[in-house]
Amino acid sequence: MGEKRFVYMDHAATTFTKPEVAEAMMPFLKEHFGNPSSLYSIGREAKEAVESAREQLAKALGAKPEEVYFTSGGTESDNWAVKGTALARQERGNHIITTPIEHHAVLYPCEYLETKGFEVTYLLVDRYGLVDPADVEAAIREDTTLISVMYANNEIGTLEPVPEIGKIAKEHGVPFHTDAVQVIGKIPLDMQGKHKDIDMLSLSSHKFYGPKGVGALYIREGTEIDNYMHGGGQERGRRAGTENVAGIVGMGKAIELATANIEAHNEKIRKMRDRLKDGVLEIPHCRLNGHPEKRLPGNLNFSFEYIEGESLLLMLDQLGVCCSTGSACSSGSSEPSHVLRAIGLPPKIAQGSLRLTLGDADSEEDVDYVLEVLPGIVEKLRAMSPFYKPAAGT
Amino acid sequence: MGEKRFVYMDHAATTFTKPEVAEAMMPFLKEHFGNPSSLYSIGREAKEAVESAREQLAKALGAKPEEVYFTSGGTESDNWAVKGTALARQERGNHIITTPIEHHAVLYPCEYLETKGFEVTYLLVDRYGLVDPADVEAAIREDTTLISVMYANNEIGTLEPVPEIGKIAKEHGVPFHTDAVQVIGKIPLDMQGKHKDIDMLSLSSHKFYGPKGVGALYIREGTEIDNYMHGGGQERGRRAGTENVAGIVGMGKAIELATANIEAHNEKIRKMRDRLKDGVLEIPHCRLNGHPEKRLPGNLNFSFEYIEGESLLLMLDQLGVCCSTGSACSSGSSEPSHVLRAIGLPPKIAQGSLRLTLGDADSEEDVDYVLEVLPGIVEKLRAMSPFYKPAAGT
Amino acid sequence: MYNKTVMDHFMNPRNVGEIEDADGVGEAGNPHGDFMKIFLKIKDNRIEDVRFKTFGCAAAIASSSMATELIKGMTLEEAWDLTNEAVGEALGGLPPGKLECSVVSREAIHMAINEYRKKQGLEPLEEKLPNP
Amino acid sequence: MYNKTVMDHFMNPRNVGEIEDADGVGEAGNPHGDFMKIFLKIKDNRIEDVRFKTFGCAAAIASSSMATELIKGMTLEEAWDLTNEAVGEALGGLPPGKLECSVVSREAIHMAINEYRKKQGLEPLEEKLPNP
Ligand SMILES: Cc1ncc(COP(=O)(O)O)c(C=O)c1O
Ligand SMILES: Cc1ncc(COP(=O)(O)O)c(C=O)c1O
Repeated sequence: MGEKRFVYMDHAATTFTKPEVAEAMMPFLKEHFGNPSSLYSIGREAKEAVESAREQLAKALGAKPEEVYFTSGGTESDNWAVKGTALARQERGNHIITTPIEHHAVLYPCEYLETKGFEVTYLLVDRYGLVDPADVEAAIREDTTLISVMYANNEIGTLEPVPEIGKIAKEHGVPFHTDAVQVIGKIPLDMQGKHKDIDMLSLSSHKFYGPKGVGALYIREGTEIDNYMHGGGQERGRRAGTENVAGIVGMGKAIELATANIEAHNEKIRKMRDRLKDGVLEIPHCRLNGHPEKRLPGNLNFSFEYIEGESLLLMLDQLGVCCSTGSACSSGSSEPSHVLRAIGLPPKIAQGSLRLTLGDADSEEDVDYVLEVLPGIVEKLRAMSPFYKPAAGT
Repeated sequence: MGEKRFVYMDHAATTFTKPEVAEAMMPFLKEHFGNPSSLYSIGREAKEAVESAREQLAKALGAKPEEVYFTSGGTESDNWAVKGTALARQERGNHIITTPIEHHAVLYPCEYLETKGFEVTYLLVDRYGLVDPADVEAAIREDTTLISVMYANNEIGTLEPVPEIGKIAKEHGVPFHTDAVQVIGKIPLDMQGKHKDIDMLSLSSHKFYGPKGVGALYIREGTEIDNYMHGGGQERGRRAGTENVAGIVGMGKAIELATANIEAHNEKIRKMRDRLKDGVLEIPHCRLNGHPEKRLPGNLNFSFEYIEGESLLLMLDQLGVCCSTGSACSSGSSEPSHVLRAIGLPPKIAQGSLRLTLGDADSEEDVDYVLEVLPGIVEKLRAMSPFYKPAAGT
Repeated sequence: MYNKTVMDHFMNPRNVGEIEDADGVGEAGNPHGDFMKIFLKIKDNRIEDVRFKTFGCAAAIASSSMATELIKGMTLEEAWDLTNEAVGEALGGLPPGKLECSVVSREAIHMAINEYRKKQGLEPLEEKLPNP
Repeated sequence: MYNKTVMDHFMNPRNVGEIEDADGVGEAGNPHGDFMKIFLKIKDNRIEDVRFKTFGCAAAIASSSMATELIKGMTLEEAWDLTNEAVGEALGGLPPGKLECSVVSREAIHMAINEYRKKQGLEPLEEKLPNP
């Protein structure tokens, strides 16, 4: 085994902040401290910085700047989209359609609404986590006021047929939200073109090399939605609260960088990812979760039979490899994740899951290193496992 | 007139970030980019940083760390407190008591709840903006589920009798929230002692020399409140969303610095403030708004007859002085502010209001400079005003 | 927010003051609180001189200044036809929502012109209805 | 999250393995998914040797390792009385919510002891009810 390295393969949990992004933020943590609502010079400067970040986001989304609203992250964007729409349209109905593999930032607002008298349909997904657009159509009722289906799953990386679902939603006049937190910089978005049927789209800066604690909700002009954060007149009266100026500026820079050259970037990541995948799959009793092709370029999610994910993760950590088991948010608990359960993995196998998500922190040497250390760790844990019976002759 | 200076007298709108604060944040914008929910090394580091910031806040508030929840700012804290409590206690009643001089981050959630069937009593305030605790008591009904009264008003600086109101709320078993956004570092807080009757307290980092876009809500153990941001398990399952680690660390450092030596600091600010006040009041047809004594140490709010606030502000800006008219959030509009209307200022006089809020950016020389330039600007604007008739002989 | 021309006309407004023996005087206010008073010196149906006083925000003051500059030398009919938009354009544009702050200038000019015409025994000019 | 001792017992667990001719064998699982199998070699009512296999999180593996270390050399009665808390303490503490991951060790030890006693024709020992 070679030298111990630091290998970061958890880009779906969070990403490092690119140096250009941190650089762009600095002035707004220091001398340019004005409140964008203030009329004097340093206030106007801050306001202009916020507005040019809005243009950067709009450009990256193929949207109008007036359709971009800054929030405190993906979670707020999802909460706003789901609860804001449901509550604004309460008089038309109280039925929401979503999937069982959404991030908790969509699922739990739905569950909360259920306690307040709303009804939620959770669509079935296939064993790859795919939603069938025909199921969406079949689930639409007279009183359906919102459809929310994520663009790409954060655990298994499966890409949903979002443009198709949007088309159906539009035909039935139901507002459509998609959680696109995982796809920025991986799928080119065009809200005026291919994605013209998406009414709301959530994103989060720290998933594309921007700072944590800032995100945005795209809201198409004319969408019926209640405000969620009530107060001052910021964001044209739609999202109150003094702007996280430095964070917003950082996110603007980050999205510009992340969307500059999506295809070439994906190609590079996918190449590393596929080599890693092939190498890992040589380990016996190991399977890939999620769709074989329709998946995010950097995502790998494996199940290793006979061992438990947290142990695997911690042993890898001891060797300098950062990765996760299930979604980052729930990795403190060894309950099998709701996503792995929804695709029908038996609990025992779901528990031995390992997510490796590649990104800009990774190199081919990192792939080599993981391929070097992972088989030994799996073997070591299996040797301790009461369930594992090595094949005869080994 | 001397050299043009840069004079910042708008500390109630926002404050500069102290160098030690920006310094403390840097590592978390750079190498320490882990997600606090992640189990591996750099995740645990981030988690520890968040937890030590929580301890810094708890110490500053005289609270337990478990009672401190991080949010995206004062606005979110206020929204959570007001809507979270009202919705959690809906079965007991739907009556809320507040004041007409709250920040919009409290007022607009109340108005939103009114559209959803809640009833809100807005207490009267006197001409200084003071709430009478007896009025609070008289307004409490069987179905009152929340009392929210701010600790200090952001426009006129008036300090409310919050401990007394808390006592009444406690006696009647009604949860009590206070918006303390303006008082951190100016009034020592002790949630186990003098402030033991406050159930929820909002604060915002950028008002005490921390970064923008991060704040906290203190929630006393046992307080009945719905979650507001639903999703991942962060903040012990009470406030979802990947933590703004750098922002939280900055806020921790900022509150530590801001509360280290409150009395001496207030003394220094108050001395500058009083000299400025006396000097400005020598300008004819000028009055001080807010309470003569019960006010924040750095706050001054004047009305200049015959002239309009935005013009005054912009002329001061041209000479390098940053200040505001009414609340920063509404200064784009020359509508008289809701606070100045609530204390009974006639619209014409309310329109000529100027808020100067002193803080750590200011020196005695800055006071000299404002006293040097302000009278001339007032005179210049009055000379253009069709309402102004100079006294005979001038 | 405001461009350089606006800031120049705000900081150094032209034609501020009163004319004791004005031929036409007008005033107008809008619900925002802006208020303008205008004084015209008229000779041969032309505006020979003009002064104003305005209470209001920077946009109101700058528009007053620019409007008075523009009408100086105009015939009364030309001055009557001056629109807010023309004043806004001459100022290089006003921020969204601030164009209405220039309404007072137009109204005050109209009132001053008609006050003058009345004194001359002429019919008052009539407000053109905006195009439907 | 985990302290050094826990990490040491997790990364280098003591007594991993099986004993072919064990005198007592026990196994236990908890709903979390942890599962432990334990093998005892017993002589003169004392645990002479012990081996285990565990499926589970780091806390479960470290507790298995520590529990087997602790019971080695104990009488069966002493081993029976070993509590999770004692294992947790010996590990220098487990994070909140993780103490329950050590429950399987206790249950597997109990089962192995009673399996041995049964083979010896002895009455099984009984679980003490927790103090009310
Ligand atoms: C798909 C998805 N949605 C929402 C979120 C929540 O975003 P944030 O952490 O910025 O609140 C995440 C990340 O944790 C995510 O992966
Ligand atoms: C009294 C008061 N409450 C709430 C807020 C809102 O805080 P934030 O700007 O952090 O959302 C402010 C500041 O604007 C304030 O002064």
